[in-house]
Amino acid sequence: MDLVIQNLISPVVLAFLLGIIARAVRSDLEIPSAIYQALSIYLLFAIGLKGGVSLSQTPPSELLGPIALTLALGVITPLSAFLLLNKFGRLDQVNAAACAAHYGSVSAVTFVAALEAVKIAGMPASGYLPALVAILEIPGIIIGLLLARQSKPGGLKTALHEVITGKSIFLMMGGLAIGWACGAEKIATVAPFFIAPFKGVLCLFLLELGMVAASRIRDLKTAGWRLIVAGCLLPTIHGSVATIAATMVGMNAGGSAVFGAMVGSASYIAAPAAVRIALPKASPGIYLTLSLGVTFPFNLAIGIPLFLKIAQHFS
Amino acid sequence: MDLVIQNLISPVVLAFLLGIIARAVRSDLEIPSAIYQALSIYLLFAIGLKGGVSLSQTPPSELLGPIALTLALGVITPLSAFLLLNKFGRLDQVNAAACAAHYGSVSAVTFVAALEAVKIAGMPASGYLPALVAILEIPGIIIGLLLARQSKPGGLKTALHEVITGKSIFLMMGGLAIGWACGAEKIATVAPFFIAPFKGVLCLFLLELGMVAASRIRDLKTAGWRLIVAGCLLPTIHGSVATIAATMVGMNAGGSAVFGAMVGSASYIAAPAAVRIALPKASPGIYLTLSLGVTFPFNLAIGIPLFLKIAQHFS
Amino acid sequence: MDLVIQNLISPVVLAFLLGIIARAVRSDLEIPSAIYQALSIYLLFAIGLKGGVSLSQTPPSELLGPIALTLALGVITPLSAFLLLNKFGRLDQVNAAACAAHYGSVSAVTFVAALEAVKIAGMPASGYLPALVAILEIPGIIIGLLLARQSKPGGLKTALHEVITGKSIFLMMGGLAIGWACGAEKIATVAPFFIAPFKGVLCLFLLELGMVAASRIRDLKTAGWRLIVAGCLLPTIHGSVATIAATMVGMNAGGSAVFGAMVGSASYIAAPAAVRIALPKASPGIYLTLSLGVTFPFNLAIGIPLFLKIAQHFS
Amino acid sequence: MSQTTTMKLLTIVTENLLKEQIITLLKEHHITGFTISRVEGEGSRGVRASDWEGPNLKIEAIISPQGAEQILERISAQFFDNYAVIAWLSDVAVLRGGKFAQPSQSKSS
Amino acid sequence: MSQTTTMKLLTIVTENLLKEQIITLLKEHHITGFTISRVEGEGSRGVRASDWEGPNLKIEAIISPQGAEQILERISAQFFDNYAVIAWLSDVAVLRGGKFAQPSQSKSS
Amino acid sequence: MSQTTTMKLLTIVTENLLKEQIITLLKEHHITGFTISRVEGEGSRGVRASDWEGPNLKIEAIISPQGAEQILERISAQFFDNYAVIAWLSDVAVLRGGKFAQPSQSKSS
Ligand SMILES: Nc1ncnc2c1ncn2[C@@H]1O[C@H](COP(=O)(O)O)[C@@H](O)[C@H]1O
Ligand SMILES: Nc1ncnc2c1ncn2[C@@H]1O[C@H](COP(=O)(O)O)[C@@H](O)[C@H]1O
Ligand SMILES: Nc1ncnc2c1ncn2[C@@H]1O[C@H](COP(=O)(O)O)[C@@H](O)[C@H]1O
Ligand code: NA
Ligand code: NA
Ligand code: NA
Repeated sequence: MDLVIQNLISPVVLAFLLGIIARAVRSDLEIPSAIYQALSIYLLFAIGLKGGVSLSQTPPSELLGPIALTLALGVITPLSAFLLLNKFGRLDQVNAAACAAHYGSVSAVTFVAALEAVKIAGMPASGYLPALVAILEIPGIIIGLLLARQSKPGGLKTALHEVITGKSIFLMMGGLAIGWACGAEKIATVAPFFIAPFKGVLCLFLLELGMVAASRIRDLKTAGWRLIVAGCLLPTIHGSVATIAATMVGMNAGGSAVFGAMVGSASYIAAPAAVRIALPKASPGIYLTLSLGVTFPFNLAIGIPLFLKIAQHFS
Repeated sequence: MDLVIQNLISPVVLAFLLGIIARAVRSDLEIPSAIYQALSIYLLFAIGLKGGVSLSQTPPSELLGPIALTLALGVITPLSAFLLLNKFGRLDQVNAAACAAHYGSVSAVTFVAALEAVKIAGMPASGYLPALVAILEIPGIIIGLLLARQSKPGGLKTALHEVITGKSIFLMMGGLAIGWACGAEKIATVAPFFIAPFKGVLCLFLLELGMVAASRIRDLKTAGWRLIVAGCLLPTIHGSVATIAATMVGMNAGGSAVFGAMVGSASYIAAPAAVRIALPKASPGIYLTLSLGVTFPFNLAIGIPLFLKIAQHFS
Repeated sequence: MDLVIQNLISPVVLAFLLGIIARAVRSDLEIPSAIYQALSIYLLFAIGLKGGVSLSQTPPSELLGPIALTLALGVITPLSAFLLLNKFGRLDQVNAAACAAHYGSVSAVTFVAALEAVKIAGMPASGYLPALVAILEIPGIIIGLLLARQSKPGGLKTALHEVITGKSIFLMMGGLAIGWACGAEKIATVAPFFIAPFKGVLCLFLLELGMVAASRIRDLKTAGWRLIVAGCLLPTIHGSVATIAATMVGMNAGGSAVFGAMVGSASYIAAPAAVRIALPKASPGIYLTLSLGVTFPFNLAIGIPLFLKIAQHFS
Repeated sequence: MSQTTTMKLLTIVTENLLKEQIITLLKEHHITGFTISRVEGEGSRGVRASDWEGPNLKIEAIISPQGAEQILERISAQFFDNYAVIAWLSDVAVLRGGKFAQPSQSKSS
Repeated sequence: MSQTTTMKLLTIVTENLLKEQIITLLKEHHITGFTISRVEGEGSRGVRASDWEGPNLKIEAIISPQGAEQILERISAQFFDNYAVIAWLSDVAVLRGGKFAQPSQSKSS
Repeated sequence: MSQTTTMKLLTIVTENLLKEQIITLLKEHHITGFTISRVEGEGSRGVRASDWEGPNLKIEAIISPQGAEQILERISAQFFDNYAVIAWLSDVAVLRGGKFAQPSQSKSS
């Protein structure tokens, strides 16, 4: 419990809360769209850079286990999400598939928040995790779209192109490649911009995300209790399984918890764009509300400390 | 005199001057609106954060005197401003009231410039002052609106809501709360973004403010000499009185000077929005010209060093 | 060769490459226009600030030689560019003159990349070079416009006003003046914003520049091989001559190489605006493709290491 | 097959401050949607509140011809005297005019 | 001397996602150019993909009256059902109407 | 009570560079105001100066029908050949048409 509170009282989480409050009291605060995009570009590229540097310092052999596990979970989690949302959540096939694509993919911000939390808890994660984020983004979305079995002719191909060249993956992979090619020493020259202020920028980003999530949270009424429960169950199940599995392939405690948060999270950046293209009939009112309005705050508040506890226990 | 020049030759003041020159030579320089808003959001939130951290380190008992003084001056200064502008400045009731709301409130940038000046002069201010800024913002505006005695039905209430949920106060209060809740150690993680680059961001902001002020300064002709004189007298009187009073409630010399600058300043962020809503008949051409075109540069150049001298004398 | 590769594998150059790739794979990545302008404002102002501080530390006598050389090359390079492009490149008079204005002027980004490269090579340049950038910007453009001999009545005067009050020169000169007036100590207060993150910001800027250049590179087909060859010859000739001359007026090796890159570069910020105003009949499809699509990447990859080698040899 | 209907395009240019109030007014007239652009402007009345309030807004809404002039008049009555607001109507042709005639008839999300 | 021609102004408001597809469609109809503004909006269908996708776009193109309704119908058929898109036509007067009638007739660069 | 007047809406899309010149031209014709949006565009002439110059501008002004075509012609004569500029006119209905007919009649600030 103390861990939960420790995790919650942080600039990043409170900024998210402040964003929610801004909407609740009908403040006229708004982050201009150009700024929101700039913050996203910065964050994704910086995550990539940092990951690339770590990757350049990691022996490839150490990566085999984690990568295999990531791919496996990238295939399994959209399937389980589809089943749960379709059977228990009572979503029709298209909408369940759309959500499955989100749960199979990753929320970069949850990932970063988890990185923070393990650092504060004194159990830093291994540096190659951002590479896994990029790997996990893609299969989840593909499986999700396949599950819909009725995407437009050529829809899957367009959607795949959209995912891979889409700015989210493109920036993260680009940053990863540059960080890897340049190595720690050369990246040090851009560190005062991309590394040091990172958490502060994340703070502003979460302020805006809080405002966006607030309107999603307002939509919860129409979502129905079954979906809300599903939106809490999925990260709990996916995240716990992933955390345990991660300790088994030899990740350290911190890394396993972050890996759990990653797998347990639902994308709200890369997946929505791809789903919108390939499954236009799926309702953003459902998949965005679930991923951003339920699962994201759930992970911030409960998921991350839970995965940390599990990781500590199994390591 | 030397103090004045020392105060003027600073990146922040010169950036303001550069902005004025940009307009004077008709340069095509412009800061995109989205960037201007981002800079403002950053500055207000960062001021709050810093204040919140200091607040968390200040024993409440030490705050009683300053808070009481702030509230008292928040009521008195709009009244004196109203009288001076109405009698001497020959403004009609509505416009005098609109200006009174501005002089009762605070210019956050003047506040920050004063903080800088006292630091350079080797007399750092106590850290809780940003909390006083937030407190001072509100009564001044309310009194100002009441003075107009003809705001639209419901105008005062709407305006109050506008002030409190308005983005300026909301961001500063939000930052304050987060800074206070997190404390120094956790805020340190976002310091490379919110604390270290603060003065540089302020520099860019003042570049833009200089350009805005330039068009205001051009309007001075139509304002008439009486208003210009009033725009210099008000900060001098308010600021001197406040500085002396602050030394009496036990603030240190630096803090007293900054407090003087705060009280002597006129808002051009929170107040204009509230006044525009509640007193649409008041002319922005008057209240913005006075606060941004006269009183702000006056304080930068003369007010702040004057209050410093006074504070040194009375401490 | 190793130097070339060392120079190319840097965050800044790779970011430029990433921008080109983004367009090649048709990624939907885009930097909002407001952000691009903010980045430019930041970079130009920061270059000026840094230069101003160095200027305040340089004895005037040391500047005479470099300034004279800069002015001389500012007159010579547009003439040689005009001749080469008109005779060899087969451009008509107006277009050759428009390009000449670009080659007479400076690319600020090439300049900064060269500064980086010499620093990494362990041969830091003297600090007053940004002042020379500002000096070099202007004569080149004037000569270029005169060469067209058919600018609209008043066109030259308007264009001159445009160049001098144009935001590029204005920001750089403004920064220079502020840096010079404030000196190292006061500028240190804004260094965490304007100095430390500089290279990181440059990285983002080059990401965008890469995307812009990509569309230029696509236009190369229509440009014809003669122009492409000219776009490589001009920086080689101008840059080599300038590097050698710089060693002769007593600049150190690093400074000479940077000076060579400066003179060898072609403007794509200040010059295009001036040319567009004064020579509307000249085709941006030619002068932008040459300066941004050919000469800029050429200098990044080949020019800068070449000038470094030459500088080392002649110093 | 071409079955366009003539509707009215209502365009309002206003200072940012009035955004909520004008949208509320429009919704009272059961419009089905609107589109907002951020614009700058100069008019007879000179300056607005402050830059921090953001630039002007241009609000465009396709509305049915019946209520059109009435909305225009309400905006005029309510805002023209005290605020920087102007508004105009023009004719446009749309397909499936029904979509714009009644409120919220096709919620699909 | 006044020789204005009547043309059609086609206005499309769409979510950002469809930008390329709609521009491709327009180019298939040989339009000579278009102008895009970034806008926000509210409609009958509620939310769009996500903020990260950017705001809505308003695409305006001056086109010749002949093909106008046909383009409108294609847009309607292709996008109206599944995406947040609306479109309308209005009459405008231009000088040198020829410029807009055929594709790429005056490349000057 | 509905007393709308028909006015002309002049729309000009231009590269950023010409902003001052076009506003000056408009003011010579005693327009009472204008609204500017930042837009992007593609036309027959291809590229513009540079991104640093900023995107295109769309300038809209409600003007009286009398002078309308004349302004259009001046813009055409002065800019069409060398710059990326297009312009068009359309009919709009406003309330209190008088406001737009004469220059600066109601300075209230
Ligand atoms: N004649 C006009 N044509 C187009 N827009 C106008 C016109 N007059 C005013 N505007 C716009 O309406 C806003 C308010 O105008 P005003 O109330 O006259 O100051 C201005 O900032 C412009 O954006
Ligand atoms: N009646 C309307 N007038 C103007 N714009 C509209 C209208 N209805 C919808 N829009 C715009 O079209 C977009 C998609 O609308 P919809 O498909 O109805 O959700 C909205 O986001 C608005 O920008
Ligand atoms: N047919 C058109 N419809 C709408 N806007 C256009 C059209 N043609 C050109 N434009 C706009 O006008 C600008 C200049 O066009 P141009 O001079 O033809 O290159 C373009 O960048 C577009 O923003
Ligand atoms: Na997941
Ligand atoms: Na005050
Ligand atoms: Na040059």
